[in-house]
Amino acid sequence: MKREKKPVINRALPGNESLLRQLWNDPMGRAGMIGVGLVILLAVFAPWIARFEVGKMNSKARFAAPNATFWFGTDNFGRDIFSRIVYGARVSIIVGVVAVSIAAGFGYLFGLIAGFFEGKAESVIMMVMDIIFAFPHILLALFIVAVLGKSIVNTMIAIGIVNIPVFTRTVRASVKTVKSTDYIANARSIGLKKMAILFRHVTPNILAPFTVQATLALSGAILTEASMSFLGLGIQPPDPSWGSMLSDARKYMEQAPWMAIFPAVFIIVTILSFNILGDALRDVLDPKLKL
Amino acid sequence: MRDYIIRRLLGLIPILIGISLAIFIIMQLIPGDVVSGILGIEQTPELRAMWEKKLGLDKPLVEQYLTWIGKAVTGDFGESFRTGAPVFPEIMSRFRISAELAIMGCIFAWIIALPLGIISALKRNSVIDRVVRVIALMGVSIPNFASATLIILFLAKGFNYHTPVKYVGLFENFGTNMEIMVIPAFILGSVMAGSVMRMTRSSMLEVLRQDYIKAVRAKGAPERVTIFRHAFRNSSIPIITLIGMQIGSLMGGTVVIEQIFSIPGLGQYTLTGINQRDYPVVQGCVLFIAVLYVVINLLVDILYTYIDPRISYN
Amino acid sequence: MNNLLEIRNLRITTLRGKSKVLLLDKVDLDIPHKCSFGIVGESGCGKSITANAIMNMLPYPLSISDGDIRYDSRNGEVELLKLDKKAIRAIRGQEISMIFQEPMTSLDPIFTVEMQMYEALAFHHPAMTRQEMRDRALEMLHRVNIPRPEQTLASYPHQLSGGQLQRIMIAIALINDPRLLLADEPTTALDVTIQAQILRLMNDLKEQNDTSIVMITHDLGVIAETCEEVAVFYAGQIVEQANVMELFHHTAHPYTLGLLQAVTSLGGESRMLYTIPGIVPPGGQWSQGCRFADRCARCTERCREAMPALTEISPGHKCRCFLNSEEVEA
Amino acid sequence: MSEQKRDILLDVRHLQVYFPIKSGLFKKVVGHVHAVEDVSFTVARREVFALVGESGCGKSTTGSAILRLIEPTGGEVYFDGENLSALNEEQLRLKRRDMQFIFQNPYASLNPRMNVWQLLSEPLKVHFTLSPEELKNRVEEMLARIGMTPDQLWRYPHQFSGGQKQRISIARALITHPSFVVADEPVSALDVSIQAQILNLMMELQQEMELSLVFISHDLNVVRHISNRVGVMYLGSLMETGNTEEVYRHPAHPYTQALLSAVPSHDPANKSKHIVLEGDVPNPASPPTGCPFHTRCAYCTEECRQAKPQLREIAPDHYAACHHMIKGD
Repeated sequence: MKREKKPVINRALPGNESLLRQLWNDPMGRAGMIGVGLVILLAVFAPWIARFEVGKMNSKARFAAPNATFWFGTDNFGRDIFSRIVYGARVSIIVGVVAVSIAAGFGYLFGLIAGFFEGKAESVIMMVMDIIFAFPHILLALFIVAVLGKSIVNTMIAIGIVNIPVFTRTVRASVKTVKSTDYIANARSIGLKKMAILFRHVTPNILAPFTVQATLALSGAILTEASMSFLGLGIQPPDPSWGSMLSDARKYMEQAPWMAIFPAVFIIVTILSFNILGDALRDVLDPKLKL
Repeated sequence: MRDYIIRRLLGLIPILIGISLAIFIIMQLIPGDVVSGILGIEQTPELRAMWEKKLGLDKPLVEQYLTWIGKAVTGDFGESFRTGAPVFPEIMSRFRISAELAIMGCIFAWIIALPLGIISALKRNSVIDRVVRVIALMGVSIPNFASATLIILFLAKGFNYHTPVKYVGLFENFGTNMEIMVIPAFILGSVMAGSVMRMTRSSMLEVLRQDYIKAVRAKGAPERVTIFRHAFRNSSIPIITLIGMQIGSLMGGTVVIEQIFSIPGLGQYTLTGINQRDYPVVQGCVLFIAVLYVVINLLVDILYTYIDPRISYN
Repeated sequence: MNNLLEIRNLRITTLRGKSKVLLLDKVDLDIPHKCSFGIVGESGCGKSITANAIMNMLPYPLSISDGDIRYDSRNGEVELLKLDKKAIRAIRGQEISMIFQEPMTSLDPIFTVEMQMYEALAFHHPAMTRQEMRDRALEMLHRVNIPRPEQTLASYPHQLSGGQLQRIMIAIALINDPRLLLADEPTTALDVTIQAQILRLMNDLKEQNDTSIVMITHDLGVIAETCEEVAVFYAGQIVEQANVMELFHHTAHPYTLGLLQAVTSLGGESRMLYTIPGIVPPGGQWSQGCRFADRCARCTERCREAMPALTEISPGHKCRCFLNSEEVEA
Repeated sequence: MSEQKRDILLDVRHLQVYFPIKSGLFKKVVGHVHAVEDVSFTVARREVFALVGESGCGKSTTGSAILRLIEPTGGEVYFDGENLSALNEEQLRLKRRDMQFIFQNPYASLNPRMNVWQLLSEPLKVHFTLSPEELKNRVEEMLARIGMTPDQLWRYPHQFSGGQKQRISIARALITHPSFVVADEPVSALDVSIQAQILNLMMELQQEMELSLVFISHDLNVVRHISNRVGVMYLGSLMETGNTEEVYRHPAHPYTQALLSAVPSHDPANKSKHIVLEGDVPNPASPPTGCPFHTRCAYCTEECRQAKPQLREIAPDHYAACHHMIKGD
């Protein structure tokens, strides 16, 4: 009987260097890397890239259309939109990264416990995850912020909490798949200790779906933050956020459309880039899924 | 089959208890306390004691929870702090509006996504496929509020068109109601459309590779039969699962969309509640939406058993 | 047309990245009427894709780059590769049927056996009534020795065993009395006692009908048990073709000999098994000379430089090897 | 060889493996799959014992249960006089140095994220304290033994062909110099021309390293070639066991007779006369009473339906579990 089973989860990629190269060679992967790279550059070098102090108002230059001084124009307080967008990138990335780290950290731990040790712990963990999952993302995040109070820290915590279940599920499912593979049975038959199996054999093999999930969750977290800020329940003024900039713009849509267009474009491009990168990463890490 | 449904219904109970507990626990985290929130600067010890008694805050936590949940099952979600009106009837009347929006959104999403997803899978790596994949990616990547703002801007600048501000019910004036709802519903559906398109494509591709599809073709089946009777039906299970899960984000999306388009639905009610710290409203809306999500997903699970005979057999 | 099926110069390519890779290289094959014809070879030799090409059902990204396939249908001779979609569908399941390696996955899991059998009839006889279809389906289940046919009709595939499912697949394949049955590794996924059942069934059905069978397998034992004529595939080519007796008793090609020795030495005296060194060169890595050269004990300089042609070395026995004929592939 | 003279290394006594079937909301156990039902046999030093049977007969489960990769439900396994069933997890883990397992599917049994060096050095690091030098020597020595070169040490499994992967699996199992190995269908995932290469390697290594081998296979030709003794399994039970040549020449159990006759002959002039069994193997979740084979047996009598026959010696080193014992050729 010749039934060749394909190896589960991934075919190994020796080293990360070749992973990046593979991503770069894929047109979508390259587009995603460039997009994400640019946003990260904006975030990291915001103080050097921004042309004006971020909160600086200028009553003489209210509603200035894009020009040589104010590249993206100014808003109702005469603040430079370009500078606010640059700092907004910083806020988006920080909120995204912190929230996803919270989610990924807890999700990884819970998923590993549920998948590897099974039994009662698994039942309890998965029940809690199902409960969290029953609340729409944005609604639960809003609810948490409404109760804890509006602040950047609470926004990050809220987005982090709502993203825990998806990581738990991903990690648990991957651990279970890996656990049932022959190479784990093989590791047991060699006489490896349980912990050695967990860290040397299971963990490296679930990194691929985990990384993909993290990339996609980053785009989701940035989106949630922007939505919350748009509704006035996320990042609070005077901190710049793309979501709240867009919300402010709605009142002046007719006279200053640039107030809406630039933040909208940056939100869309950022989320799109992360999604494209996530897709490309999945294709590279898991050729089986590439259809 | 009946056993399966009963089993699933029983399985629902711990989840529902968990949901209500989660909401109750989060409510306990409110900094300061509810009463000072209501009374503001007018508080006197007498008024305070009166409100605490009225809200049952003088009782132990367990009793507070049981009282709340006991009332909730009978449809008593308490009264709004701001208006004093009972919350549950308000939720129900506003839910009708949100449901209309959500259903229209779903219909838009399916009409666009299912055919495009199928075509994309059948013609994979063609120009059509690439275009569809880009559209789908845009769908999942463009936030509701961004596309809504841009569309409003575009309509205003380009056509000097403004969506009606005052909401008119479906049965009051069908035409006006549609005029109000079409654009929001379309935007609401676009995220779902994107993910359903992607899922349809990948699920169809997976099924099209199966041996039984080859066997159906070998029997001399017309493509129409192969694709719809066999391939699409088999690939519909992950698609339906996704749709069930998307109901949650759809309800979340109404919060944003209703705010932008001034539609007095459940989402707007929730948001107003949150902004005004009107806790019975928030608590009631969140509980209602979470339960709704769980119930819809139960229906989805039951739907599976009609599609796939293997499922009810465990 | 003397034969039921004539394949000429068939080439099949696949896409690897953006480049085309040859998988089947200029294959000529004649399947006579009322014949059981064996195609044997290891995985990747091109035997299965040949069958799929006959049905015009090559999966993406495989495609036919050259060649033609003529078939002697009930309504006269047709060129299978030139038929439009509608015409080829009329051939599939009615003139030419196919059964597959994995019976467990070859039936649609969400429909009953009944529906899947009726379907095979309805595609070609839309006027048939339900009762007629039921009678025919039951008759076929009887013929393939399914116990309790009525109950089986109402079953879903997951309720049946692999052996039963393969019988049902055979019943479906033969339900319209096709003239050619393509059997792609029909017993590979089955246990040896179930394999014996299925092979006996196929032999019996062949006696009863005028159907020609093309048996595609990697197992020389299955060939010896069921076939009259055999073609041996290696790396996308036919390397030897003969009557089954001739092939087993007067083996000419070193590869065929190797395959036979590998299995027969299993029962033999020597504790060491006969082995063919190395591995089958995959598509895209074929040399210009004989493709078996690197693994052949009797390889010469010439074998590496030129490709031997498939030539007749005795009546009805063709071989592609310089040991038997000096002829070079054009 | 009679029982007294054999130097027994492995003694399996009444091994039993049941898998619970869970159902319902509270995952209540509603029944058991009787995967292995009261299996006993012995394996001597330097002996190759084959377990043969069709899919689902419990041969692989038996193989895993011997090494406690699956926990047996009942029975004992004595390895070199020591009761493996009584060992705790840590004692068992250390014992694994001396008893290893080779898996069926080389595509799945090698961790895709480890290179050959990691794969081969890991078992040594677990069980020995070696200097880097010794480690390197042992790995390279093993690598040469399986016909591979040191420049392949840094490659990953996906860069090898199926046959090469199985060589690596074998090396990983044998590098600690175990005295006993269970090989579960080690060649059935491979192409015909590669199978012979791997079988040759296994036989050479078995001789050189004086291994005891439990060889699990569904391929009757392969089993005849490689094993000294054989056990034929059906529906979780051992139907017949003994010296391989003896069992193949004079199969006593009707199932063994049918099984052996079902193998296609490799000579079209001399087609085998099959005893074709009717029907399918019963469901191991509800095995039949009496003899497990009675539902398909041509010689079935009332006795067979009632009582389960035990293995009896019918010739020197030849045992069969049948009430009738038709002596066949």
